[in-house]
Amino acid sequence: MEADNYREELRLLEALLFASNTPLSIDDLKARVPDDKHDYLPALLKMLQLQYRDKGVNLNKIDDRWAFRTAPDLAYALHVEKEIEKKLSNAAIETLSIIAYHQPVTRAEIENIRGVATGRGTLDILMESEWIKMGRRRQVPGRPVTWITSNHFLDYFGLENLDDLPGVAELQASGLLDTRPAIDTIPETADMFGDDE
Amino acid sequence: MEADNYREELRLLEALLFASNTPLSIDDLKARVPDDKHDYLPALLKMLQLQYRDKGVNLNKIDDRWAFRTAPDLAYALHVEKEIEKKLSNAAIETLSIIAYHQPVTRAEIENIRGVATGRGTLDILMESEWIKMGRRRQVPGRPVTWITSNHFLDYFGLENLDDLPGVAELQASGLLDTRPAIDTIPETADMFGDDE
Amino acid sequence: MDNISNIFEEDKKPEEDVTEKLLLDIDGFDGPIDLLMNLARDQKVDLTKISILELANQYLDFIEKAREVRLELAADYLVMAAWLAYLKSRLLIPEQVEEDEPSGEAMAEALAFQLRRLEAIRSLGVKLVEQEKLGQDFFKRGNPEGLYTLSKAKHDVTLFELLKSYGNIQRRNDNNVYRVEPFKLMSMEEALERLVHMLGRIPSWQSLFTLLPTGFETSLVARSALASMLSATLEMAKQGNIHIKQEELFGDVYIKAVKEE
Repeated sequence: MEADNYREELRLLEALLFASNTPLSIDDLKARVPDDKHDYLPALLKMLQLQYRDKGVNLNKIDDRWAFRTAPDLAYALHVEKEIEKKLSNAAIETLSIIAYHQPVTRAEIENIRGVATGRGTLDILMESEWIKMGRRRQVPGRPVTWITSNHFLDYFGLENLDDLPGVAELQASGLLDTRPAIDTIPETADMFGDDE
Repeated sequence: MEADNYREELRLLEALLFASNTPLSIDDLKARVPDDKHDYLPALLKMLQLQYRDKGVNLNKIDDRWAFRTAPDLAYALHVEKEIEKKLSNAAIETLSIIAYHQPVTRAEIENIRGVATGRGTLDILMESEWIKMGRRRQVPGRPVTWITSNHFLDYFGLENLDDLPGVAELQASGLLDTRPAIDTIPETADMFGDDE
Repeated sequence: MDNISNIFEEDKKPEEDVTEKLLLDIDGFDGPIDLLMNLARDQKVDLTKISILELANQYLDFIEKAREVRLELAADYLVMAAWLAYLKSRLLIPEQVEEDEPSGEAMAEALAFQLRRLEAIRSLGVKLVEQEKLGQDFFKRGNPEGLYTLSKAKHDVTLFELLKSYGNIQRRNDNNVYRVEPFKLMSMEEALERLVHMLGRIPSWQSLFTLLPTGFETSLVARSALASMLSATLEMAKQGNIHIKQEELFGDVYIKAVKEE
């Protein structure tokens, strides 16, 4: 069979397959193709498939049905991703820091430490950025999942390992963690009438 | 330019235009085609149009947008149902034609040409079908809104642009494209040359 | 569709029937212009060669008959009749042209133009809806994959922000249950009580300093005790319970109980 001899039939199949909103079986096609072409349908479809093999659109056979689909290697262009620089929310930073210091930690525990409920979206954002991942389930009723930081987290923050994170005492020393109540800041001296300014 | 040298570009355009739900403008395509190909887009589209000219699916230019559409001569096999003629009233068809041929045109002008007041529903129906849309306001007292046809109108009626409207050249030549009011017997257009919208 | 094409093919009817048919159809007309179009077509001539005078006569005849038969005609039919009657008079007596009025010929031409223009639009409307139409004669892709733009957020945070944030949580939690440490300071009441308690055991003049409690943790507490004790002695002196003396500026303060006589 020569494709050139079946140009009209191929045009018709092209149009039918293009316009259909579902893949079409040979039987579906028979209803719209002249009777004397019915026997050629399988061969015509293969011809058409060949014609579109190297195009941006391919004729695919799925089960016994045929449909045009854009070539898989061009899928990237259909779904363009735009990266948008976004500031991480305070909630997300806090959650990440709690996971870093308290891991493995459940969501309930995170909420307890933060004192507010943690939206599902917050953990999603951290997962998406690949800073955290799920750890083992806690062996308690409900078997809640725990969260731990990833290797990417260490890379991203330039840490060799988790021990590199400054401890609470170090945080305090650097002024990042200032927990002293106000009255404690009055200077003390042992000498009752000493100059304690 | 040789089509063979641009196979990858043509494949990409094929895929994008096949995949899109709506006709795509050059600007739409630019977002998904490598920067160094942007200047070639018009030429590439023309190439692709030529490649599909005799196929069952054609690449149509609709105003400044492009879309694949089945070849009109295959309508006999694809026919679903005729509905538009039954649904559209004579008044609606007449009003649509006036807008198509005389655009931009105010409601008062439409009424003057038809010699009858335009029922509230007529413009609504045409708007709902997305064939017409509001154009700029006419810079005359009252600033009446003008009506123009949409890109969907061109797409729907298979027109590349307004010059493709049937009989547009003859209408132009006969001087009948003039929207000047003829006689002033229509109550709604009592002022012979005014727009009283 | 069929309706429209019929309108343009209607002019095969015998002339006698025209008015009667129009009378039956009057509700179906789209206003006086539409009626005029039908009458014009019944002149069986090209609209470009139409006799407006003849058309005016036909219209006026028709309106006459229509009113005889039954009809309360819509106002615009009567307005048109009046206008055509005027036009007719202008066409028949052409020389009476007033300055600011268009001539009969100009008015006739305007009407002819309107009829031709509407006729043209109507036939183009027919052609337009006979165009091949999307979704009926040609089709778009039935099941397009669609083009999407996913905006993927890229987040940025520094180690400093992370640590600062953890510090904030810690501080916030401490503040959540804020406990005020009890002050270990001597109150005035304590000082009074202490003084009253000791007073009976004070034989004579006694330095206030020797009466102060001992073992202070801080100088702050010691100073508060001194201040409270001094206030207490002043209070008791005011009540007449003790004598106070100070022998020099900044010298020791001495107290002595007032003996009951």
